[in-house]
Amino acid sequence: MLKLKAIDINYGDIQALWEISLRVEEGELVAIVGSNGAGKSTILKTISGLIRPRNGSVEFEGKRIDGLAPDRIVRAGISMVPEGRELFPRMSVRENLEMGATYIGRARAQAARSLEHVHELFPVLAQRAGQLAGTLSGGEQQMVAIGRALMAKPRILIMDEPSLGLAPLMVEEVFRAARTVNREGVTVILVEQNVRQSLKFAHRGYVLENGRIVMEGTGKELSENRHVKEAYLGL
Amino acid sequence: MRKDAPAKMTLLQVDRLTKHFGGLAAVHDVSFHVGEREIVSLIGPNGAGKTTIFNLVSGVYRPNSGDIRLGGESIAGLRPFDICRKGVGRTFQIMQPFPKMTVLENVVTGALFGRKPKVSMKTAEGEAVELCRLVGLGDKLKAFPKNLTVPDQKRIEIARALAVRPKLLLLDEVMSGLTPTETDEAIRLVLKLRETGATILLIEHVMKVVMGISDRVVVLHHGEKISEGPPFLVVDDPKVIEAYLGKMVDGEDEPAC
Amino acid sequence: MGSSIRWKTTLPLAILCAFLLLFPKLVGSYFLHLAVSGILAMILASSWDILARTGQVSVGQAGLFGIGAYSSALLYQRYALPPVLGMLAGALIATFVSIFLGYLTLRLRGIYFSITTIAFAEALTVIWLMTPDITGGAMGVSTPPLFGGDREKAYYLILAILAAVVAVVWLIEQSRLNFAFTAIRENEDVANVLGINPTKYKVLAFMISAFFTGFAGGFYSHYNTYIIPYEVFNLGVSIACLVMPIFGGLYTIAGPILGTVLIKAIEEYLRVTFSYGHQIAYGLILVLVVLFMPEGLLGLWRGKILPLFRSRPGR
Amino acid sequence: MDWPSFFQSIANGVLIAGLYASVTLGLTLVLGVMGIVNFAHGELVMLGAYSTFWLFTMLGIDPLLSIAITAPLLFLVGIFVYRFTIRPILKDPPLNQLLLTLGLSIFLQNLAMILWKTDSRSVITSYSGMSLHLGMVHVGATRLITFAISVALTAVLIVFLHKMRLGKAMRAVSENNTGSWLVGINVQKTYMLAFGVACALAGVSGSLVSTIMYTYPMVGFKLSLKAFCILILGGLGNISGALLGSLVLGLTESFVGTYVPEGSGWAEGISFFLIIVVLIIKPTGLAGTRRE
Amino acid sequence: MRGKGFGFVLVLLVAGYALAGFLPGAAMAADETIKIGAVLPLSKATFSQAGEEQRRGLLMALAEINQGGGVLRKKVELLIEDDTGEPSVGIGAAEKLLTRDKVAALIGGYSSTITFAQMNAIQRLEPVVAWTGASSTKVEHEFGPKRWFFHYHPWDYHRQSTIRNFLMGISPRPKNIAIAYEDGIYGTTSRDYVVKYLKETGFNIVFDERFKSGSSDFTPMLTKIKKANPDVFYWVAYAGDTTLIMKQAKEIDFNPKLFLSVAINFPQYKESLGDTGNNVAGVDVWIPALKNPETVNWLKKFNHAYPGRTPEYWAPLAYTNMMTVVDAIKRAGSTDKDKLISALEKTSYDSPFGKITFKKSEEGGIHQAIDEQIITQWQKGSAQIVWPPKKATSKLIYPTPDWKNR
Repeated sequence: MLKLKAIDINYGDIQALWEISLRVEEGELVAIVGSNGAGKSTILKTISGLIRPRNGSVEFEGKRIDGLAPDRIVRAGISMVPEGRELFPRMSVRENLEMGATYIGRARAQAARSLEHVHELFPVLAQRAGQLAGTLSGGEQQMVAIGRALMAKPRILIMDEPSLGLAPLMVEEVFRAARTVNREGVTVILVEQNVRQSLKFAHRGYVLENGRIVMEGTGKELSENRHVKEAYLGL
Repeated sequence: MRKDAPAKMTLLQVDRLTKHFGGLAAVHDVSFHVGEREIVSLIGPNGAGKTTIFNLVSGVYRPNSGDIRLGGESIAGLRPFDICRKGVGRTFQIMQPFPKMTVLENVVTGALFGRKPKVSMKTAEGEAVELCRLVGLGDKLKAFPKNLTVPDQKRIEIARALAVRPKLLLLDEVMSGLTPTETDEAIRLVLKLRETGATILLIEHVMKVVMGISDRVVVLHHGEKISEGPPFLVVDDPKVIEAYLGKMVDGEDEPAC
Repeated sequence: MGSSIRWKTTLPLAILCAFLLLFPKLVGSYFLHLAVSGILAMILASSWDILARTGQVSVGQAGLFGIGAYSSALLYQRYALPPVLGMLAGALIATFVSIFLGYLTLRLRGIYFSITTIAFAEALTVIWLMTPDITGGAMGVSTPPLFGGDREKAYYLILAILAAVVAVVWLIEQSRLNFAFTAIRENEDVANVLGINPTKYKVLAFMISAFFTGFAGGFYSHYNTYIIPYEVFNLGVSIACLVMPIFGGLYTIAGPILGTVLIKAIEEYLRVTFSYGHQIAYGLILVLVVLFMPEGLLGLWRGKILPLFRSRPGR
Repeated sequence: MDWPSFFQSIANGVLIAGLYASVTLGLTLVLGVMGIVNFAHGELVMLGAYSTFWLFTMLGIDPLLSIAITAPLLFLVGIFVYRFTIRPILKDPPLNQLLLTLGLSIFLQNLAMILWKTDSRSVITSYSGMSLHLGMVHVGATRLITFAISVALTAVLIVFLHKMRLGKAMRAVSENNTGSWLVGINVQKTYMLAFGVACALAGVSGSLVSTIMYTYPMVGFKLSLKAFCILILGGLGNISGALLGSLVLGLTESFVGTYVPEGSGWAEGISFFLIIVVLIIKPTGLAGTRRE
Repeated sequence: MRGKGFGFVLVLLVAGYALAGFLPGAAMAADETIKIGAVLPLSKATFSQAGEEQRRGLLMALAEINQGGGVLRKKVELLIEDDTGEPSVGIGAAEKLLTRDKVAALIGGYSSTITFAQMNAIQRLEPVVAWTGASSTKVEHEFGPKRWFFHYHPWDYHRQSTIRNFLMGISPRPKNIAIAYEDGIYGTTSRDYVVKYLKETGFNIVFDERFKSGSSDFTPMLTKIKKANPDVFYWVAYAGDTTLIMKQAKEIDFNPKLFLSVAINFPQYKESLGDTGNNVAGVDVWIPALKNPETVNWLKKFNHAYPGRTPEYWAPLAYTNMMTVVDAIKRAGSTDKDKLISALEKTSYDSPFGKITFKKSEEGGIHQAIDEQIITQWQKGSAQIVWPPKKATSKLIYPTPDWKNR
């Protein structure tokens, strides 16, 4: 469904990604793990169009999407829950969610139903509907970010470190949501530092080190791999 | 490893430090100390408050409560340039060399202003050249930062921080984004610095580094200190494992949906 | 910051100095007058540039210029203070005002600093017009011609001031101040952590800039013999102060001077050929420089033109 | 207490605030959405005023009706200006933006001087000079219309920003650039349209300027200096703050003009004093936060 | 961080000044013509309208002179320089004309500040200066007594004494006067004299304040004046301010017995104000409605040269300026400085302003051409002269009817 072929990314003169190739099949939940600065977020930003690759291509359902502006990619069906959430702090929760559907033609028609669905997924957002997004707690903001992405009716949902800085209970909630969404048929790509949890949920995973993919396998294989443990705990 | 080294004079003492942004506590009630010529690592997941502590120690932020003492003297709430002159040098997580200055000029800037008594231009330049050699930039004195690689830019940061002749050196993720060879070089550099008498507090994500060079490790999570001690003890602390790897869910059951 | 002076720099410099010193003997009073007003503008441009080195873009230099002009003229009128001493007094008073203004605007960064400086100059105009008993008001202040109208003396005086400005800029470039100014301009927070007290250096730059701007103002009032608030506090003065260095090349010795020479030439040409709205050139230059040559003429010279004459690669 | 002149002063202040608000609206929009203080905004107002004047003089189109032509015209001018001057410097440091827009301002001022000389031009319509007598207060018809239009514009702009898809996109862009891209907003296009809308607003205030004041090449610059003051009073980039700030400035000017000895001379300088005082007390402007 | 641009600067410095100096004037022919130099403000906002009008007058005179064969069997060449409204540019322009172009006489002029600076700078040359503009007495005090300085425009106090004499002649005589003036040099000087004159003659000043030219709103000031309830409201302002003041006076229903201003016969007055502008009186130097034969004759020539244009007084003033200078050259038989000055002193020329001779003026001037001004009033859309009685074309409407009753 989604294919990255030999992607190279440069920041100025510095190369951040080296020949990244990966694929995501329909209905999968794929995790990308790796240490800080390994280049995980960069991959996601490349997929969503926020960064343009220097070499290589991104194909979505057989069509090249690298080089498109991010808004076009969202319309094509790839939504992203960015690191740091990137909400609209002075808009209400409801407005933030609605914004997710406003600019996507096919999602706009179903906005009301999508909103209900998001409220089912995160009941707390229904209670907070009128509150300004900037005043929410971190966990609630993360829910809004996920909800906003879902409002666009994506085929692929990309989540960049959704558990970052959240309290344990919230982390669980976020993962549960990712799982639910995936079961409902949305393909999910997940980048996490919370290695154990994400690999446990993932169908497949990739391990990234210093801008290169060093390992690929099912979630179970990876979570039991010795090298992974070493990389993250220095054991 | 110096786990059994005798207790040394305390250089930096952080006492019940708290910093709020808006309603959020970025750092909450954190205390720790760094002894002279010690290497202490500050670790923890993203957003744990490590860089905030650096900003508090170097005076970029003022603490809401708590105290910071350097060699027994309180420096909490002083302005950054005063703290610098009292002997705290630092690097930045996102490298910030002065873009319109050459490598040498970047380093000279630190030597010129960062200490008391002031040194002459000539002395400053001489020392800066030395420092550039020390960090491995000896042949790139006239280059501009934008034309350098990441490791070299980090070297500028380190040399510039060293140029203020710090008693305490704060290194913020100087190893991240380096290749293994570069990381090894960087580790050698930090150890060399310690030999010259520096005390180092570092923020690091590359565990290999943390384990390899730290005398002690302070672990932060959600702005609070959750563990402290020699590296090999800290990694076995269940709280640390949970913070890093996520909560262990009992058994292999799937979590309730 | 190489400090060795090579003959390549020294020789043209020596020719230039000789040329400037002999200039009054070579030309008539009309050219001498053009030279005097040109040099005056160079002083304003260079002293604006000194302030800009700390990252503060002033659009209110006219305020300091006017204070210098008025202090000097009023001191002459009330206490018969000799003009040259008056200029010095004007410079000192402008410096004093700049300390005050510098501390007040310290927390303002970027564009808000600029807007405040505009407001400062405009507010001064209003104050001046509304307090005629102290300031002479709209009627302005007049003084007898400088040195009894001896233009050569006036020329050498203004040339000496320019030399002083250039010397000060040169000294700044050779000293630790250059590092402090540049560091503050490029990243104030990092500079602060490296032990640089931004307040101190920003105010210092403001003071140096104000001193020479005020001196130029004092010279202007005695040279032109008559000043009114609408003229010396005019926004046009402030804009001229900044267009010239930006055109020539910021943060250099030669840039502001070069910019002034060219703009004055363009202006004089447009004045004779194109009488209405010749200041359109200022606007165009600003827009084009920002869009296409952010380092000004000197940048263009170093980056594009000089390499054409160098066969050897590198350097 | 001399009540008639007291109430007249209030009316005077409120009415002129209408003009100020109309000039400030576009400036606020550009600052809010793009984070740029557009020094050339006043010159766009001036172009609007000249366009109104010429439409009236040559084709006899009523100044208020000509808003329908002037606003779209200035919208196009705005798109043009954006495309060739603003877009290349969107990511530049704020000082480059200052210098560029200041350059544009000087350029347009002098262009107007070359094209139309410095004569002050004014239009007379059937209703100019007409005034309503409300109790003790006389209210000029054109000034009342101007005020009404400004309040209506503010209201329309607020509704536009909160209810319309494009308006919401502008708010979204102003709050979070990346977030906007990720919900499918073309940020570049939104910037362009926001700048265009701001210029159209400048066109409207230009029409108002030409009716209740008069038109000359410097008219926009003088008004834009006041608009900066209002911007700072009302919170930078805050639409309803712009209206509030205008009222504060208008009323202060009016009361100083009427009640302070030599007040007419001080009144025009009040905006400058306010800028200095407010920025020094609170560098982020009175009612709000500054965007970085 | 440092540049090596000295060589570059050197080249450009020399080239720049060479260019600036040699472009204009370098190609001038030698002694084939008689040169006259004029300095006018052509590119400063508030000044240029008068500057342009002067240029029209000068060019008209030039064409007439050269069509008539020039003077002393040579063509007259007129060199016009723009002072851009800046004193230092004005000094440069005057110096250039005198020292490089070697003109026989310096004419034109407008702003008092620039004139003051120019005269100070060039007085060592003792040129022949026949100056139209600069009405500030500061100029008269300093340069009026000079042998080489001839002045055409009435001084400030001429305008204000005209006002006084006019007001004294109205019956019933008004008592309370409100005065508002723009805060520049123009408004301020006018105000100082008028206040002095009116107080001397027993008028009661009920309001006396300055305002900033270009203000966006005059209603606060007018509200205050309305409260003071004057018989006559007199203001000194530029065209734009006057337009706004009248519109807003009507809006707030301010009804003095007379609106009186200065120089209200600018070209856009009628189209800017329409009916609102009726009944406003103003002091002026000259208007086209004057009925003397010279004016009628001159207007014909002006309409021929600039069809469809209504001249302001600067045009005939500059025309007179040029004609009298050429006339003096003709009578002197040479451009020799002393002969020319003596000839100018004996000038007697029939101009649109009446007979021009150079007389002493009150504050030290020895060569003053025009001292008496006229009072005009807009009546039913056209400007009429209402004072002095011997030039009057219509009777003053006083008191002015209320806005409601018009």
